[in-house]
Amino acid sequence: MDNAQTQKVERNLIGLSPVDYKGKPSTLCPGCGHNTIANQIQAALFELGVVPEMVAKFSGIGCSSKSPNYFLDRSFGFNGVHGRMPTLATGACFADRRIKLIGISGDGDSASIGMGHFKHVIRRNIPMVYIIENNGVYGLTKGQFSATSDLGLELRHQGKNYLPPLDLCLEALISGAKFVARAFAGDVKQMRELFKAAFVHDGIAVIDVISPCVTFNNQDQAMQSYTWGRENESPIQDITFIPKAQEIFVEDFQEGTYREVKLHDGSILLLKKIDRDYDPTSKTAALDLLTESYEKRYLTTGLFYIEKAEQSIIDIFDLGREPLNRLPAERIRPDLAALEQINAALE
Amino acid sequence: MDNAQTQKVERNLIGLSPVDYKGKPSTLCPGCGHNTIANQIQAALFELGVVPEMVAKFSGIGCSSKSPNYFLDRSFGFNGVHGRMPTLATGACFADRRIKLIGISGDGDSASIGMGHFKHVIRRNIPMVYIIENNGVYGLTKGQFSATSDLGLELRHQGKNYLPPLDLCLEALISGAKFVARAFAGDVKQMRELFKAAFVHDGIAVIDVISPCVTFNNQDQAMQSYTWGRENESPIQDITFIPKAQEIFVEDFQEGTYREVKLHDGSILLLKKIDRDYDPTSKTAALDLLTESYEKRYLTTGLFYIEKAEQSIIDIFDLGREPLNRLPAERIRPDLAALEQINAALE
Amino acid sequence: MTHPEKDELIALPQQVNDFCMTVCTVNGSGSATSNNVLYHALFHMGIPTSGKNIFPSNIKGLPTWFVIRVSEKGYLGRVPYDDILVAMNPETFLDDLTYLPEGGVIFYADHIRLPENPRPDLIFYPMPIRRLVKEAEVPRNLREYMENMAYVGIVGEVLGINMESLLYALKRHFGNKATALESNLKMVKTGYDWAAANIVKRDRYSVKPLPPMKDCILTDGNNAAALGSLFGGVEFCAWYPITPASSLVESMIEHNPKLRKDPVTGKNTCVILQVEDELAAAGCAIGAGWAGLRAMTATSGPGLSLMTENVGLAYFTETPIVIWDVQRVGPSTGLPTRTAQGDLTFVYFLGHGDINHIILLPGSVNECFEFGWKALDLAEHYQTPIFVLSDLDLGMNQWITSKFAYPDRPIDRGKILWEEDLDRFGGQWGRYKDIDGDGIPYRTVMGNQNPAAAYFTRGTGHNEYGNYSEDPINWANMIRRIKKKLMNMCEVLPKPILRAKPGAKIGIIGWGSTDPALIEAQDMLEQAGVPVDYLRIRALPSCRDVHDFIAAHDHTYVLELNRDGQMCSILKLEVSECSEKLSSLTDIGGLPMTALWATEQVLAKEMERNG
Amino acid sequence: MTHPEKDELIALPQQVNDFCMTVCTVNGSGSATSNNVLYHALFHMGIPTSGKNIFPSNIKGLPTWFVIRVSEKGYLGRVPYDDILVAMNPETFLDDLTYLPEGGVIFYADHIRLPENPRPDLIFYPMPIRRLVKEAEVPRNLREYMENMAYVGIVGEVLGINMESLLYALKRHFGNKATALESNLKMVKTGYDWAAANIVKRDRYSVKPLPPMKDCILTDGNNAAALGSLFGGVEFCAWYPITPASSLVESMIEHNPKLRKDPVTGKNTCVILQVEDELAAAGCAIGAGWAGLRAMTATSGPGLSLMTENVGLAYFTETPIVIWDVQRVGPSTGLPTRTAQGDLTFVYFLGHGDINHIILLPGSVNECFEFGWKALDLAEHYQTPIFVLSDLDLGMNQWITSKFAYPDRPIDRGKILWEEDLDRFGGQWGRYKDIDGDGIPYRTVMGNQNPAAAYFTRGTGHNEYGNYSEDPINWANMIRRIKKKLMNMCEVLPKPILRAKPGAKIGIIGWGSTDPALIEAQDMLEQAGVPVDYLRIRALPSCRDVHDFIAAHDHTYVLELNRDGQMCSILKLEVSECSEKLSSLTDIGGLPMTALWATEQVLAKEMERNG
Ligand SMILES: Cc1ncc(C[n+]2csc(CCOP(=O)(O)OP(=O)(O)O)c2C)c(N)n1
Ligand SMILES: Cc1ncc(C[n+]2csc(CCOP(=O)(O)OP(=O)(O)O)c2C)c(N)n1
Ligand code: SF4
Ligand code: SF4
Ligand SMILES: [Mg+2]
Ligand SMILES: [Mg+2]
Repeated sequence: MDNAQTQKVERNLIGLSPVDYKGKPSTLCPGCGHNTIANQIQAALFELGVVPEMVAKFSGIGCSSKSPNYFLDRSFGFNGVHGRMPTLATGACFADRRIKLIGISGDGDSASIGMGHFKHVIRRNIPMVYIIENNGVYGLTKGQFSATSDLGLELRHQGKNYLPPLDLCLEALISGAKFVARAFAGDVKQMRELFKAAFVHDGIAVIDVISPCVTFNNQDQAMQSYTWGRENESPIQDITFIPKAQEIFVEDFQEGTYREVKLHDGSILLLKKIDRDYDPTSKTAALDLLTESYEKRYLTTGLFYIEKAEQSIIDIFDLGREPLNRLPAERIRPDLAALEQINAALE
Repeated sequence: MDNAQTQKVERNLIGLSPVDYKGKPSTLCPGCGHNTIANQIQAALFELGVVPEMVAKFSGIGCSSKSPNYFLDRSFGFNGVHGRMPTLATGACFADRRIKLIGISGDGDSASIGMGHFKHVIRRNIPMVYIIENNGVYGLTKGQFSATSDLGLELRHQGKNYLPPLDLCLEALISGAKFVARAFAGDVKQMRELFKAAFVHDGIAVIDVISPCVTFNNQDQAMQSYTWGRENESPIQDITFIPKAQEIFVEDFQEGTYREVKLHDGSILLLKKIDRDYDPTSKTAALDLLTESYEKRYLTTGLFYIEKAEQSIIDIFDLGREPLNRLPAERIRPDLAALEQINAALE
Repeated sequence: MTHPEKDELIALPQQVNDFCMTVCTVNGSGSATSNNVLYHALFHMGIPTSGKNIFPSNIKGLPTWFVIRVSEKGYLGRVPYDDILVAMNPETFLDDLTYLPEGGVIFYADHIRLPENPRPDLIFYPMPIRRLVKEAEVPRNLREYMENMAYVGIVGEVLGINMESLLYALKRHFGNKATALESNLKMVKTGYDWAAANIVKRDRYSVKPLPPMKDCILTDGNNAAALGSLFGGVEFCAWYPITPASSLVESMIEHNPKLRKDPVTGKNTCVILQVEDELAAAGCAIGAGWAGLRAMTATSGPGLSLMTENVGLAYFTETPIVIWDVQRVGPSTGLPTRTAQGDLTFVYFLGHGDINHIILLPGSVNECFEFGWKALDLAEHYQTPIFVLSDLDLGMNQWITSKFAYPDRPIDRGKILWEEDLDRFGGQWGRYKDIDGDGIPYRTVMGNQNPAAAYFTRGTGHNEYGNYSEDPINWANMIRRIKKKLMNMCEVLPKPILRAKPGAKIGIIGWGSTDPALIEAQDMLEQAGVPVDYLRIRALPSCRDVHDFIAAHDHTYVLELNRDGQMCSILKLEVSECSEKLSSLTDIGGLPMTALWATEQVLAKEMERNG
Repeated sequence: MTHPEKDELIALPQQVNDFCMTVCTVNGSGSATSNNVLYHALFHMGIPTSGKNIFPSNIKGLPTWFVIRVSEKGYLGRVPYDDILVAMNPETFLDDLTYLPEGGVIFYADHIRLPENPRPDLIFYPMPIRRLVKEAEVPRNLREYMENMAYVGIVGEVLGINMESLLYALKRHFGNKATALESNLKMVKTGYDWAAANIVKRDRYSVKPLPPMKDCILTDGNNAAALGSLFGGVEFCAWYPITPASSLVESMIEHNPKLRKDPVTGKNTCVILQVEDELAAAGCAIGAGWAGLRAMTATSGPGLSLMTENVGLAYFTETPIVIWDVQRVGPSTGLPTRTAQGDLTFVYFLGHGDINHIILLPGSVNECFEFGWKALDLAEHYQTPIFVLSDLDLGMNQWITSKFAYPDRPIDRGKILWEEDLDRFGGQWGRYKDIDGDGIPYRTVMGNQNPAAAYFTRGTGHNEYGNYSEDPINWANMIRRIKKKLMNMCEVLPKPILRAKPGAKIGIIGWGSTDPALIEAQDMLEQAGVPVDYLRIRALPSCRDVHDFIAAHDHTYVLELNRDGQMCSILKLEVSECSEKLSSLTDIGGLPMTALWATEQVLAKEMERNG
């Protein structure tokens, strides 16, 4: 299968070129997985034809959290403090509901200091794409263990890790995430398709991207290294994102080998079975798969779970369609009569 | 079945009477589930014949977190700040490895502000009994929603809860807890047996106790009310704790209806099947059961999961058997020769 | 039990509309309603009254006191004694008695055992509470509650509170819940009638109606702050429950649906979100403030401590947020249900690195309303966190205050640029450029579609365009500009209020909820021959007026409810050339200040100072 | 490219053992090793030297500077210019050139393009780095790294650094890694030989060996603090990584296995635990300190902000913990890899409610060691959090310091009671009773089996027995006693160090890592005819000596690396009667202080003051 969006084109649907999606030059280490992710976010948004001004970026602290600076220079960005990215996004999401939020975090940022917020932003189903650039290490502080570091991993200055890793996809699933996926920086096509799907998903979409830290945690045996990933990756599907306008045309379509998932905006995610048939709308299936891959130590990737939420938090608060941050003063200050009523009631 | 420990006796194995396990008079509301829990902790420890001085109590802030004051007056206790109880216990556990730690927390304390620590104390497998007195509400601050409040719950001053609850047993399981159970304050026998098992378990034992707040969240339809609990409780086993010294004598023993779980110190947990056979050593079984009961909205209780850990964190740090906090000065200050070596290396 | 002879006592002068009464109950028993009814009835009679609830950090079953002060002169601070006791709690009875002066009065539920030898200088009125309730055939589950309504009737009758005013107060409380109103009214009447028939008044305390208090309302500071914020156009509030700040946000939740529907679309215009902790509350407010919503949070000491890192982020990224700190007694969890002014130095220096903050200090319920909307304006105008320090006494107790005044100026959104505004700047705009020379840069917010609008906000070093910079000179310029921006503010903030006395050479300075005590103390001092001028500071950093006040007086005492004399310390910094003219007087026990304490302290110090 | 004529320059005097050299590279290129080799070689030659790494908050590829100052007189502060540049980074080359004075020297990798018209007053030495590396047949993946070793040889030769000292330094670095030593040595030699053969020395800078520095060692403050803590018997350290504090704990991790095996059992006696965040780090340390372990944590500004609530808990429960704050530039994330003294007022007032803290202020690497163990003693003795404020400059840079001295007193565990001790108290013991009148209560810890030992610790109001109390008088007594306990400490804390000059009427005060700059400034001021006495404060609250110093001088300048003059503010509070004698001089750009800046500032202010 080979469809138009994956080909290099000069201009997208809305007439923008890939440069319009670029950020500042990266200052991360050459080869860092985080750079690949930044590139694929650009590619995905370019291919989707999203207006950069309609996106806002949020991050915490870490090499990973720097990366929003390296894509979408035309989007607003807020690089906050360590672990609190979800809270910034939560507050901002009510300001202009048309804006799509992307949060970038690291494994230290989300699985350690930010664990509580990670859980609760999911529980609130804040409409955003939540990407964890998971390298199993603290990059920016020069190579300490994170909560996703492999058991038994050895790092300079730190010794040996004696604690089992947390699986952030499981964590997301348990807390109610309705879009849970994992990608691997060594597999860009899948990553990009997942990003596109996440982007049109209506609610929080959590993507745990294994993103090797070439400087501190890329030994061949390390679970988050390129080598280990390449050798142990086991994608559950071959994923193709089909924008809503487009006809589905699948060359080697065979009965039973594909699943179609209809996304919120009408686009379709075409999931081609790889080893076994996998139903991404079953939470139990996802739990079982992830528990198994955790215990047997292989790297499952793909879309683990997807479900449509009944209502977004913005609906729950019953906000108008106009951006709240643009309402003129007279629509946010009650009138004198209202105050007089209040006063009267307190007399 | 009816065995000795559940009968009221005046003196236990070590010659203490129930009063020796008492705390200060409770200042919680009469009928509060937390009082029941405090009573059952006393009962369990009395029956186990634990020396009160060999226990230490930890808690955060909340009505629940006050309860350690209401049992075991002869044990050290530390009532810290909101949500950080696990950290106090973590630091303290290295001081005297002979002491058994009990942590008491609330749903606000553990599922909201303390979520990160809850996850990480489990991941570190700190040897302690971690009891959540879960009433689905903030009691001490007078009735706000917690992260375990039922979807759709209505509370005075707060309106309606529009967020799905978190399941703390699932959360514990996913993060690597090797003893996960749920009890209900309306079912004291089961609670007590679980407490005993948790107490002899070698590593963290998480028990989520549904403990109604009679003042703010005990309407009949509320998931954490006595009425709802009584109507919807579905224990998976009938549990009997058999201390290590004791012969197992089961009157109505029938092939296939019992499971025996051998605990760390040689005691045995006898699990009588109720509806279906349930294997508490299978993580997948636990995940499936909890996911199902969450989705179908009934209250499963019992021992969901138990597994022996390979080593405790104290073994990992290779501490001696003598309490670290009693080592005399000369064993914790390196000698002059050591300093001279250091100086020489830096010359 | 023997009562002292009637005529022994009659010698003391009558006290009309001037006494303090404390109702001693246990919490969770429903006494709050009864006490409020008594209190509102007095207010309805036009008598200046204050009501303070002194309650435990617990839900049910522990001692609680409700203190009503009645003062025709309008002195509404706490007094350290009780003229009248309404004793419903046997546990504290003996101790409660010790607060009564000679001639004091005790209404007590007659199931409470009196001491063996009761003080002969006191007047005891037994109340057959349980019998009255039984006779009234109250359902069993309401009995404890109704016992409280019974004393309302009895005490009301003996003191001379109009039945009409009691009815008014009951109506105000029960609104349109007709059956509740009826049964409560019945119980009050039963007590009233019983007292009229059975109690021979032997004491000297009573009330008389006064002309209605014009333009006054009765409410608590947290409700006022909530309303002030809603009228200030707050669009986002994230919070985490904590005493004594919870009721501020809960009042917002209550009023929000009515007050804040968009008149055009009928949709909501204010989001109130309970989040997982205070780190999140601050973080969410910052996210919202950054994205162009008028954003706030409310908390108390422990929560504030948790917001520290985020406050630094807001300060340095120049993101507007308002933080209400309704103070309670610290350090640590401290006394969660007691009042203090103990967070001032902490807030002043809150955050690692070089930092400085604006702090508003409301001293009345009315100011809670006013500073509610003003804080939002200031935050957006100056693009910085604005702190408002209230306290438990001000926030949770009922106060008489003048009617809320409608904001006298339009909402100030500060230097926000929208699409068309940016064009005006012709590409010259930089997020942190000081274009106007006032230190305040222009900002754009998320959603602005102008391709020049977006910038990358960060808590790390950044240059005028928001780009990352480790350049030393840039750093110094950036944080010096921020300081300048905020120092420029002093004169714009609410000015201190001066209450002068002729011939005063001595000054006293106070802030916040101690105002009534200090007003009274000032009068007491004058009577004691030590006239003092009283300045109430309403914002920090302090303005020129404060400096001038201190400079103009021989000596100035700073009185406050904390251990360390926190305002005094700050003044020693800000007005350091007058350091030696400042003395600190502090009281820290969790209760509101009393005029007596303040007076005695100043007099003692003056004696010392004058040799 | 034209070089200026040789004899034009020869006019400037020779500068032997007195210059500043900056090596400009990119980070992650391995230049740290080369720079340390150069630096250690100089140390080995007996020449007083300081080495400062000025690096970006990033892992690889951004500009980094390593500044080596050589000063026979022992002035080791930063200087604001470079006599010698070793230019390896084309990106910053032009800018770097601007820091050179007349006669300055540039060693540059010859693939860097010189400016069109290079300044004629500079001396340029091209270095054929890439060619040398290629000829040395270095494996491709090591080339970038080896380029750095090449300049070590070249620069070493031209400056007159002994090959023997270079060898020593290489050995010190590579220890017993023989192949690494060999290949690096080879590269250094290649450079050395090439320089000897090809460079005609035209500049005036050189080094000459001096007698070995007796009893001196070379290390960084974080390593010293780690060792000091381990020799102080620390038993528990919880931490969360953060620059510039990480290497403190990482040094502990390195030394712990060797130093802290129980001599009796061979088991570990110190637990170092990386936890999920700083809230946990503080919480764990408190749990451990409470349970009777000597406990600590180390962090920097953002982490400290997150510890705020827990610090209040430790303060009020009187739990001993030590908190190292290795300061970096704030507010907020600020400049994570730059130095500052900006957390002082924050720490002083850290925590809501009334609170006061003890702060130790090491000013040298040696003091980092000393305060490492002393802080643990103080914490346990006074049962309170002890803060030690170091900074990035002190903590992460290499300094020459005197050898670490073995603690001169036994470990002080404070008033801990074990089973048998309690019996002595005959039931009179209460956790918070002030038995000795010094404000310090006795404590028991978890595990004590005496039935009277246990108590319930809480951050809420408690009485002398640890029981819950909301009593106002109890509260006031409790927190006043805590304050008394800590105020008693002032005179026990490390005393300030006075460096006097004859005839000085002016004082200067400094603290922490600015010591070398201020020592030099003091000498410069003397030469400029303004002798000043210099007092370095080593702890807060300040003791009588500080008061006396300020009182004894006409005027005192407080010089520090922050915006707000934080030490000066605190002195204005603590020595408020002398407020007007204090002036604040501040520098805040993230770089260490220079003597030149300090001197100019004081001179300017003195001019102002005198007319
Ligand atoms: C409160 C706080 N604590 C610690 C730090 C130091 N810090 C910076 S980045 C980081 C960890 C980053 O790890 P991760 O999130 O996995 O990102 P990575 O660099 O690996 O991409 C830490 C601990 C900080 N900036 N703030
Ligand atoms: C930092 C902080 N935030 C808020 C509070 C106020 N507070 C006290 S108890 C509590 C919630 C308690 O709820 P939960 O843990 O469920 O205990 P419960 O009272 O229901 O047993 C809160 C928010 C606090 N003490 N500290
Ligand atoms: S240190 Fe690791 S995570 Fe950071 S930029 Fe380099 S490779 Fe990436
Ligand atoms: S308020 Fe609720 S949780 Fe608290 S003591 Fe009362 S019943 Fe228990
Ligand atoms: Mg990482
Ligand atoms: Mg609860």
